[in-house]
Amino acid sequence: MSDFGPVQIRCPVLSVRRVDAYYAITVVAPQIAERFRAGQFVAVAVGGEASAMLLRRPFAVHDVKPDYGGTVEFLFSVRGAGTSWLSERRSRDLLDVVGPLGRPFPLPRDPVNCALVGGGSGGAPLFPLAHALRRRGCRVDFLLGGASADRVFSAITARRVAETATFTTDDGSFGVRGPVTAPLGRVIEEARSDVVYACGPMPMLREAGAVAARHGIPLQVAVEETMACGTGLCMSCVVPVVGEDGVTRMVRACVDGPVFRGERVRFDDVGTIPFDALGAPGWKARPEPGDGMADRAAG
Amino acid sequence: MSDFGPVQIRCPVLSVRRVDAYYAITVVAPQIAERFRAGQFVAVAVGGEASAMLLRRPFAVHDVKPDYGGTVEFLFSVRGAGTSWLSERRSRDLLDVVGPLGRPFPLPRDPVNCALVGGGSGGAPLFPLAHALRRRGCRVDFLLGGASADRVFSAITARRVAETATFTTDDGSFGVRGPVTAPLGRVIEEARSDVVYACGPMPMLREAGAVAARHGIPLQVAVEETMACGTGLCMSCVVPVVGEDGVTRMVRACVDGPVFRGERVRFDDVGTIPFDALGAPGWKARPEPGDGMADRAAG
Amino acid sequence: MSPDLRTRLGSVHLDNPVLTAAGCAGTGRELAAFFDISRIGAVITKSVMLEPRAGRPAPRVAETPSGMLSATGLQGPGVEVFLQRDLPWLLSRGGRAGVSLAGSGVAEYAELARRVSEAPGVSFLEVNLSCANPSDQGRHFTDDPREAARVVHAVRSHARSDVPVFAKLAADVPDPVALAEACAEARADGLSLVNTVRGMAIDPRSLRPAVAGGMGGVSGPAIRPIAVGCVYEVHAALPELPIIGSGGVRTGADVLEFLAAGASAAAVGTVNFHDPSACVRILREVEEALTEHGVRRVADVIGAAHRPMGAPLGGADAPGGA
Amino acid sequence: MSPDLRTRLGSVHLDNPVLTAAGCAGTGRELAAFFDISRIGAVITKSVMLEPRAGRPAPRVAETPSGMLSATGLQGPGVEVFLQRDLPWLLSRGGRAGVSLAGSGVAEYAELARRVSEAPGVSFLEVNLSCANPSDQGRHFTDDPREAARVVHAVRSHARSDVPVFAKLAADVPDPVALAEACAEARADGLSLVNTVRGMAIDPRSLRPAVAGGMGGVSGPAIRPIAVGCVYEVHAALPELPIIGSGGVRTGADVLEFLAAGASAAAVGTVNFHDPSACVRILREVEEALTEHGVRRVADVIGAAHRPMGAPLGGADAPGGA
Ligand SMILES: Cc1cc2nc3c(=O)[nH]c(=O)nc-3n(C[C@H](O)[C@H](O)[C@H](O)COP(=O)(O)OP(=O)(O)OC[C@H]3O[C@@H](n4cnc5c(N)ncnc54)[C@H](O)[C@@H]3O)c2cc1C
Ligand SMILES: Cc1cc2nc3c(=O)[nH]c(=O)nc-3n(C[C@H](O)[C@H](O)[C@H](O)COP(=O)(O)OP(=O)(O)OC[C@H]3O[C@@H](n4cnc5c(N)ncnc54)[C@H](O)[C@@H]3O)c2cc1C
Ligand SMILES: Cc1cc2nc3c(=O)[nH]c(=O)nc-3n(C[C@H](O)[C@H](O)[C@H](O)COP(=O)(O)O)c2cc1C
Ligand SMILES: Cc1cc2nc3c(=O)[nH]c(=O)nc-3n(C[C@H](O)[C@H](O)[C@H](O)COP(=O)(O)O)c2cc1C
Ligand code: FES
Ligand code: FES
Repeated sequence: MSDFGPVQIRCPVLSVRRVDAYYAITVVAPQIAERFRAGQFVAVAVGGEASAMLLRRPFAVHDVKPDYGGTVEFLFSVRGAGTSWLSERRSRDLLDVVGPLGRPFPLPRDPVNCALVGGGSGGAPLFPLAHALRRRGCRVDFLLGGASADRVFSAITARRVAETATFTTDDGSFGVRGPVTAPLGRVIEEARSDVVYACGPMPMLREAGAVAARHGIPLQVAVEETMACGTGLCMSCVVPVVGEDGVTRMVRACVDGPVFRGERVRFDDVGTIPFDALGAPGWKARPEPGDGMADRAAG
Repeated sequence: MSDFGPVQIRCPVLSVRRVDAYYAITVVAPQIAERFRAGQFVAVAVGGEASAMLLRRPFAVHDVKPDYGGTVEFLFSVRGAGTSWLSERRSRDLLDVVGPLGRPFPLPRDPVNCALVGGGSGGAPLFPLAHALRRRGCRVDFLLGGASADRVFSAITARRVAETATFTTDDGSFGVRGPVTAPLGRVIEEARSDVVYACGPMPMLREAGAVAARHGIPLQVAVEETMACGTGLCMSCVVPVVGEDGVTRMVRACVDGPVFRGERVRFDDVGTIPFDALGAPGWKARPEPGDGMADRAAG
Repeated sequence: MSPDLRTRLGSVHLDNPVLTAAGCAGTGRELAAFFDISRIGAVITKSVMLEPRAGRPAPRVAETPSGMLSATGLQGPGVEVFLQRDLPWLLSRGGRAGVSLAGSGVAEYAELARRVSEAPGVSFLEVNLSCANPSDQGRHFTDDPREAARVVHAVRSHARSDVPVFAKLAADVPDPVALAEACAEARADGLSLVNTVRGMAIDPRSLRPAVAGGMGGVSGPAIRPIAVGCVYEVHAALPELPIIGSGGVRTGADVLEFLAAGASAAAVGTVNFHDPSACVRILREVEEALTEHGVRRVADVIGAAHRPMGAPLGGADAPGGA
Repeated sequence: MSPDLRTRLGSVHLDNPVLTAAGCAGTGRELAAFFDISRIGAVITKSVMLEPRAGRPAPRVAETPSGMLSATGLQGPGVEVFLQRDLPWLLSRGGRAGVSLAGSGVAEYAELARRVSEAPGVSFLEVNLSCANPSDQGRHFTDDPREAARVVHAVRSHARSDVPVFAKLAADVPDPVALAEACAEARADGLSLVNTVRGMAIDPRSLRPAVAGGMGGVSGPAIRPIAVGCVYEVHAALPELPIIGSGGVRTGADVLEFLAAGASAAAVGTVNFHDPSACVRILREVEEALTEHGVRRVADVIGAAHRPMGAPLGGADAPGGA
C-alpha cells in the first residue's frame, strides 16, 4: 500500500550458495530492494503451500543489488526444519517473502568513525550498513566473531570494505580466541571510534554496550528475538526498552526495532517484565493527564 | 521384513510426464517392482518432511519396468493439495512410497476371454493386468471411459494390447457418449468374454456387476475407497462384503481388497453398516462354537 | 454476476464475512501496509483492558504442527489510549470495528462496555471471557457458565443498547453448549467461537516449557476441526444466535466450512502472522468458491452442514442472511 | 555407550518407551511387515469389546491440518477372536501386549478385565474410557469422574492383581486433573493421556460433514501441544502415577517432549498411518537425541520439564525410572 512500508511478494530464487557454514539465498525482489535500508530484515514463509510450519523465519538482509530490477540476499545457517527446507531450494523456486521489515540503523550525518561488531549470523546486517557508512565517508572497523572459522561471516568482504577487520572464534580456529567483544575496547581506542553498531545474541549486545559505555560512545544494537510474525501483529518479540520519557515499555523488536539505541535496552531484564515497566503487575496508572499517550514514543 | 509383503522406501523420481489430463510419475523402486502383481497399489507421502498432510495418497500401479533395477509408474489427475504437490515433483526428487499394497487380481489358469472395464483413473490397474493376461494367452477386450477425451486412460496402449478397445466419454468428445458400462454387454457377447475385470467408482462397479450377472459370468472389481493408511491399520476403508460363510463383514479395502469378487460386494449398502453385518448395531452373536473365527475368511 | 457477500451479526450488517480475530491484527494499523482494511467485514481489535498492561515475559510463542502456542498476556496500552488513538485511526481508514473487551472482574467489564460502546463508530462488542476470574481462584470466566453469564449480563446492561454484544468462548470448557446457553440467557446478542485451546510445548533443546509460564493457547489450522465442531454443536442447539467462527481460518474454503457449520462470519487469527495479506486473499477465495458452488448469496451457506445431504444450498431458512 | 532406554509402567518393565497407541496398530500384524515388533516397548492393541462390532459407516476419516478426524466406532471381532487369534500371534512374535478394553457398561468392562488379564502374556491393561455410557445418556465415561472411577474400580477389582491397569482419558474433559485423581482413587495403576479430541470437518465440495455422523476425534501432531499440556498438568498433580503419553508423536524429539512433561512412555498413533516404520525410526531418534543431550538413561528425562531451568537432567528423583 505505502511506498515505505513492507510488501509481501512471491519472488523467484536466483541462487542458493554455500558460504562456509552458511547458505546464501538471493531472490529477485525489486520492491523490497528499492525500499531497503541497512538493518532491516525479511520474513520468509517456509515449507511450501501445505506446510505444517506456520511461522515465518526472519533473516537480516545481507545485500541488495540492482540486477534483475533488484535482488535481495540473506545468509543463514541450518538450525531446524525451516532453515533445512530453505537450504534445499533451487533457482527458479518461488519464495514468499515479506520485507523490508523493522527500523533501519540510523546513519550519522557526518563522516565519523564506526566500529561494527557482529556475532555469528549477526554479522549479516552489518555489511549493507558498512557500505552505507562508507558512502557517507565514515571510517568502518569490523569485528566479527563466531563459534569456529566457518561461522565467521564474510571475512573477505569485511576486510575489503573496512579499514581494519578483527576476527574472533570460540575455538581459536580463526583470528583471536574468545568473544568478539573482547578486542572491542582496543579497536575503539585505535580507530578512535565515535559509535559502535552491534548485532548478535543478547549477551553479546550487553557486553558491547558495557564496552561502549566505558569509552563514552553511543551504541546501536540490532536484536534477534524470536519473532512469530515480524510485522508487529503478534506481540511475541517484546523487549524492555526505556522510552524518552524514562518509562520502560515492552516494545516489539520487529517494528519498534530490531535496531535500538543500546543504552535504552534493559539487557539484564530481557526475558522478564521489569516491575517498573508500563503495565507490569502491580503497576499503577499515574494520574498525569495524557500519560497514556506517551507510549507512542516507545523505542 | 517378508519378501511378499509391502516395503516402505524413499525412491528417486525418474520422470514426471503429462499424459492428457493426467500426470505420470515413474520412480525407481526395485523392491516394489519385483513384488508387484497387477491390481496392487502404492501409497505415497505428500508435501515433504514438514507437511501438514498426514495421510498417504493411494495410487494404482500403472506399469513396472526392469530399468534401473525396477521402476514403478502411477498416473493421477490433480484433485487437491496432495496431487497438486505431486504434479510439481521433478526428476531426482525423493518420494516416500509404500507398496505394493493390497490383493492383486486373481488370474485365470486357462487362456480365457477377459473384458477389462475402467472408469477414469480406474483404468490404471487394468494395464498391468492386460499384460499379465496376454502372457497367459488370454484374449483381452478393453472398455475405457472418462468424463472427456483427455480423461480416457492410455487409449493408444489399450488399442495395442487388446483385441478390441471401446472408448466412452460423458461428453461424447471421444468414442461413444455415455457410461463405460453401456457397451459392456455387447462386448461380452461379441468377444464371448468369460470374465469381467472392472475398476472405477462404486456406481460404475455396481453397474458392471449387473451386466456381468445378466451374462452369467464372474466379475472381479478393484474398489477405490478413501484410505487413510493403505496398510490395514486404520479401519477407514471398509466396505460390506459377503464372506464364504454367507456372513457380511465390514472388510478393509486396502488389505482385504482392493480386488474383490464382484458378487461379494454389497454395492447398494456401501456407505452404510448393513443391519445383518457381523457386529452391526442390534446384531447378536450366534451361539455356534468357533463362530468368531470365521472372520478370518472375510473378503 | 459476483456473489452477494453481505452478512449480518445480529443488528449489524457487514459487507462480507471475513473478519480479523482479536489479538491477531492489533487495530488494523499493521495490516494496512498490505491491504485496504476497509475491504474486510470488520476488524475485531485486540482485547482492550482498563489499564495499560505489560503482558507476559518472553518467550511468548512457540511453533507447533500447523499451529502455534502463545501466551502474550493481553499486553496493551489500556482503554484510554485505545479510544484516543487506535479506534479513531481504524475508523478514519473506513474500517468496521468490533471491539474486544477483557476485564479482571465484572465491574471492569461493565465500565469497559460503557466507555467503549459510547465511542462513536463501534460496530459491536466482543467479550473475551478467557480471562482469569479473581473471584474464582483465577480460573477463567468460561470455566463456569454462571460466572460467564454474570459478565455478559453486566456488559449487555452497560453497553449502548444498539451495539450488539458477542460472548467469546473457548472450546475446551466443560460443556460448550451449556456455556453458550448461559450466555444467551444473559442476553448475549451472539457468540464468538472459539478462543485458543490450552496446551504446552517443550523446547527440544532445554527440555523445559517453550513458553514462559508453561501453559499457553494453541491456535492456527491445527485447531480448526475442534473449532468447527464447537460451532456446529452450538448452532444446532441455538440456531437463532449469530456466531463469529474462528480457529485456523487459512483459506476461503475454511470460511465456508465455518459458515456451513453455522457461523455468520469467520475471523482470521494466527494466519495473519503467516500471511499478512491473508484476509483479502481469503475474501477472493470465498467469492470464487461461491461462484463454483453456484451460490449467489454467502448467507445461503450459513448452517448448510445441518441440512440433509442433497438439500439445495440457500433458501429462506438460512439464518443471519443479509 | 548407547543410552539405557528401559522404562517402567508401574510394575511392568519395558525395554524402551516407544509404544503403539490403541486402535492405530491393530495387534501389530500389519506393522510386522515393516519392522520386528518385538523391538518396541509394547503394542497397545485396538480396544477389545466383548462382542464383534461393525463400527461406524463410511466415510470414517478426513484429513485435517497436521492431523486427521476419525470415527471408526471401535470395529473389531470381539474378545473371543482376540484371545484365540490376535493376542497369541503378537506374543508369538515376541511382542509385549498392552491390551485396551472398551465396554458398553461397567459389567462389560469387568468381564473383559477378568478374561483378558487371565490370558497369559498380557503386560498391562488400558481402559478406554472414551466410550458411550448407556446409563448416562450416552455421554462418555470420561465426562463424569465418578462414572470413570466406577469403571476403573471394576476393572482393577476383576483383573489379575499383577497386571497393571492404566486408565485412558481424553484431554477435552471438564477437568483432566480431577478426572485423573478420581481414577487414581479408584486404584488405577497409571494413566494413558490422551485420546482423540472432539471435532468436525466439513467437506469443501458438499459442505456437509466429512465423516458420517458428523463429529469425530482429532488426532495427530495437531493435538500434540494439547496432549503435552495435559500430561504436564496431571503429572504435576499426581507425580507418582506413571503416564503413557500419546497425541501426535511423530519423532524421537516428540517422545522426549512427552517424557519431559511427565510421561514414562509414549505411544505412536496416527503417525503409523503416515509412516508404518515410524516406531523404529522414532526409537533410533530417541537414542540419538539422548546421546546428544548427554543423558545416559531415558528415565532421567521423565518429568524434566518440571525441574527448574538449568537443573541437570537425571538424578534419583526421576519417577518411573527403570
Ligand atoms: C531479526 C532477525 C534476523 C535474523 N537474521 C538471521 C540471519 O541473517 N541469518 C541467520 O542464520 N539467522 C538469522 N536469524 C535467526 C533465524 O531467524 C533462525 O535461525 C530461524 O528462524 C530458525 O528457523 P528453523 O526453522 O531452522 O529453526 P527451528 O528452531 O526449528 O525454529 C522453530 C521456531 O523458532 C524460531 N527461531 C529459532 N531460532 C531462532 C533464532 N535464533 N532467532 C529467532 N527465532 C528463532 C523460528 O523462527 C521458528 O519460529 C534472525 C532472527 C531475527 C529475529
Ligand atoms: C486403491 C486406490 C487407487 C487409486 N488409484 C488412483 C490412480 O491410479 N490415479 C488417480 O488419479 N487416482 C487414484 N486414486 C484416487 C487418489 O488416491 C486421489 O485422487 C488422491 O488421494 C487425491 O489426493 P489429493 O490430496 O489431491 O485430494 P484431496 O481431496 O485434497 O485429498 C484429501 C483426502 O481425501 C482422500 N481422497 C480424495 N479423493 C480420493 C479418491 N478419489 N479416492 C480415495 N481417496 C481420496 C485423499 O487421499 C486425502 O486423504 C486411487 C484411490 C485408491 C483408494
Ligand atoms: C497471539 C494471539 C493473541 C490473541 N489475543 C486475543 C485477545 O486479545 N482476545 C481474544 O479474545 N482472543 C485472542 N486470541 C485468540 C484469537 O482471537 C482466536 O480466537 C484464536 O487464536 C483462534 O483463531 P486462529 O486459529 O485463527 O488464531 C489471540 C490469539 C493469538 C494467537
Ligand atoms: C483411527 C483411530 C482409532 C483409534 N482407536 C482407539 C481405540 O480403539 N482405543 C483407544 O483407546 N484409542 C483409540 N484411538 C486413539 C489413539 O490411541 C490415540 O490416543 C490418539 O489418536 C492420539 O494419538 P495420535 O495423535 O498419535 O494418534 C484411535 C485413534 C485413531 C486415529
Ligand atoms: S514478531 Fe510479531 S509482533 Fe514482533
Ligand atoms: S486404509 Fe487404513 S485400514 Fe485400509
